[in-house]
Amino acid sequence: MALAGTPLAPALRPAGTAAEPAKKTGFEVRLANFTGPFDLLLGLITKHQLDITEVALATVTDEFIKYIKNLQQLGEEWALDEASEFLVIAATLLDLKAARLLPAGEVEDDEDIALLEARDLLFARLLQYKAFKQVAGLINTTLELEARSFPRQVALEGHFAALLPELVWRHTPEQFAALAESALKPKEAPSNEVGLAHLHGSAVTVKEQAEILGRKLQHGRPMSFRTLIADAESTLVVVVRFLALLEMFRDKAVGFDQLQPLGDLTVRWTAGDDDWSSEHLSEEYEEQH
Amino acid sequence: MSGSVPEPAPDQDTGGGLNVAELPGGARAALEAVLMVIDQPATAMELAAGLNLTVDAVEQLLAELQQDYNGYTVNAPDTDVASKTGHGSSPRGFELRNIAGGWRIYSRADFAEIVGGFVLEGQTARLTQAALETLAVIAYRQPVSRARVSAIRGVNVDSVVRTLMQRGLIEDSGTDPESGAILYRTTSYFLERMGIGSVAELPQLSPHLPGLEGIEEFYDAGRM
Amino acid sequence: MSGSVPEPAPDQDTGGGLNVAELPGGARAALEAVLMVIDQPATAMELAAGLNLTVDAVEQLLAELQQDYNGYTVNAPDTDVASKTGHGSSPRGFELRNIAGGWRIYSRADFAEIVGGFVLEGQTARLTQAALETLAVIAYRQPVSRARVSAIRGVNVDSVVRTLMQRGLIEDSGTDPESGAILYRTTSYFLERMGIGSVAELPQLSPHLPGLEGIEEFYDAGRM
Repeated sequence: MALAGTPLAPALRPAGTAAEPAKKTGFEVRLANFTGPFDLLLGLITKHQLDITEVALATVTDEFIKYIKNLQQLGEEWALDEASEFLVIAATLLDLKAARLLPAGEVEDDEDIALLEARDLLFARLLQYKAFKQVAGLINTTLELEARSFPRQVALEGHFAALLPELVWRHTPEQFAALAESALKPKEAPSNEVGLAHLHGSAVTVKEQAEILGRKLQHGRPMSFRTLIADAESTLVVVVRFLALLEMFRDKAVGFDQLQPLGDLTVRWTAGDDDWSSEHLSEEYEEQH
Repeated sequence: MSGSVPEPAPDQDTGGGLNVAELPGGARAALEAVLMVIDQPATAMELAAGLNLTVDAVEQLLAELQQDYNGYTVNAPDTDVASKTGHGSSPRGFELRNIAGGWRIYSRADFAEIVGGFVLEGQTARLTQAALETLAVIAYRQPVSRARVSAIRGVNVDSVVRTLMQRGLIEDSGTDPESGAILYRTTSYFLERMGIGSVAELPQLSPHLPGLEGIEEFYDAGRM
Repeated sequence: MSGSVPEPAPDQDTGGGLNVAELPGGARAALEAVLMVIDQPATAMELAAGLNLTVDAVEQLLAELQQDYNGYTVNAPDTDVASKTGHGSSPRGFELRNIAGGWRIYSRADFAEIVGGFVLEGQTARLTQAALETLAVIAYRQPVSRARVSAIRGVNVDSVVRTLMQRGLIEDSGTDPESGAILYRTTSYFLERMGIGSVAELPQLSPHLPGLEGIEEFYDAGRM
């Protein structure tokens, strides 16, 4: 399943350069082409020359976090957008993982899952995204080509216009004004209708979930991710806990073990007994929410 | 403009038995005359009603005009390509095209640069990559809600959808009975801009989705 | 389509080395292409400038086209008045007319009856809701470009604006100095139908409705 030919240019990396500046270049290159998280994911997969099934979650998500941070340095607006899109990616990756981690029966859509492995789901989404990207290119070409012929749409010749039946007009100035009122009233902003409740409404924060995870892990044995999210009341909580774990990993508070790709993810506590608190968690991420 | 194209009326009595064949230039010129005043594509049926001719006859005439404008000599068997070479029939500066389900006169694409200078008003700004991709998703998944387009593209598409609406490329098509979300579809203006008769003529999506059979079905089964 | 955002074609001046004679059909077809799509009559001088030809050459071509459309055979081996009749000289359904110094293609007068019937068929004496709302926006925000009205209404208003123009309810009022877009205002016929003496007599709207300032921002933000 080659994902070659993704639209993202590979990082421009002169041989022998230190990794840090090279990476920056890569992200800047991507920024110019960036249109969505799937775009980025495709890019990362290309960069690692990996089959998607082999991509270790930790590696990819780690790169996402780095990517977000870079964006934050570039400008707040981008960073805000990207941060919320990050949730989409995290959810997609989680889909992949969850289907493997959770025994059949606990999954909502177990029939579907049985039919199609989670990796196929992610594949499907990526391929679909890629297909639409390609088709968009075709549409663009067609539109540009077609824009070269101009339709004849001239005003009706005067003598024909004169034949038109006299207009029936029943509006009083007041009725007309009412019409103008409603036409001029700002339309319900479309974004209102989508609703951001899933992002802001139920105030699930990384910090809060990190604390819960900390309590579960701090003095006990390693636990599987499955166990850690067993009491999660919604997908959002699962996603945020996943994000919290990544943050905690960056803080060197936890470590991950995954014996095989797509295998069980075991989380163990690596910080000292008492010298960790969720307060340390990267502030910039919290500020986004 | 809805106004200028008549509904096909079988009992249409244009000119009360007026015989177009008797006018100078005959039925063909009469058809041309009508094509000069329409400001949106007209179907063969509408034209036939207006001209008091059969649809078959109109279709025949349309095909003849189309060839004529392209530089073919009508009724010359198998003239291959219009050209200045042999038959003294170079293409006209305009062409007759059948798109978005109807017939209409267009300036020939060869002259785009020149014509563009005269009809700036009709020119459109380019679509951004984001707008194009969103348009593509809507075109292939219509009717579709914004949330679903967002899910496919992985980004919020609200402002892009608004712009596509303003450009007349997409429109509301009611609400989803289950979710209550507004559904969107492409417009006939979109078809016109694409130079096609219906969305069925869009390039197949499947060749661009290599490898996984049944993705569509699975996807449509409603994961997102 | 938002007319105010033309994408200037590269080499728009057409003086940039573009040689119309090299295009298929040559200068004559190029002239035809322009004549077929312009809405306002154009003078020979305007046409010459756009085509990068001398006024004399354009006038010569105009005369040829006029004869050609009228069914005369033009003095060339290149005659493309194709027709079934063999001698290639029946008149076309359209004609090229010079009115007050400007040239435009019209439907041929012989077919006025047929064309008139076609135009009238399906015409309603009533404005659609979309047309009414667009008219209301123009009345209260005039002079205003189509792009702005589009932005306010959230849909493409091109064809509705054409209908309103055709109905004599609105008219051109020059171009926006910044964008170059055509601005529209209501006509005195509109006032007549409303039974008022001037637009100042239209009932006041609530003060909190957005004026054009806010709309502009919205429009610019949504522009692709």
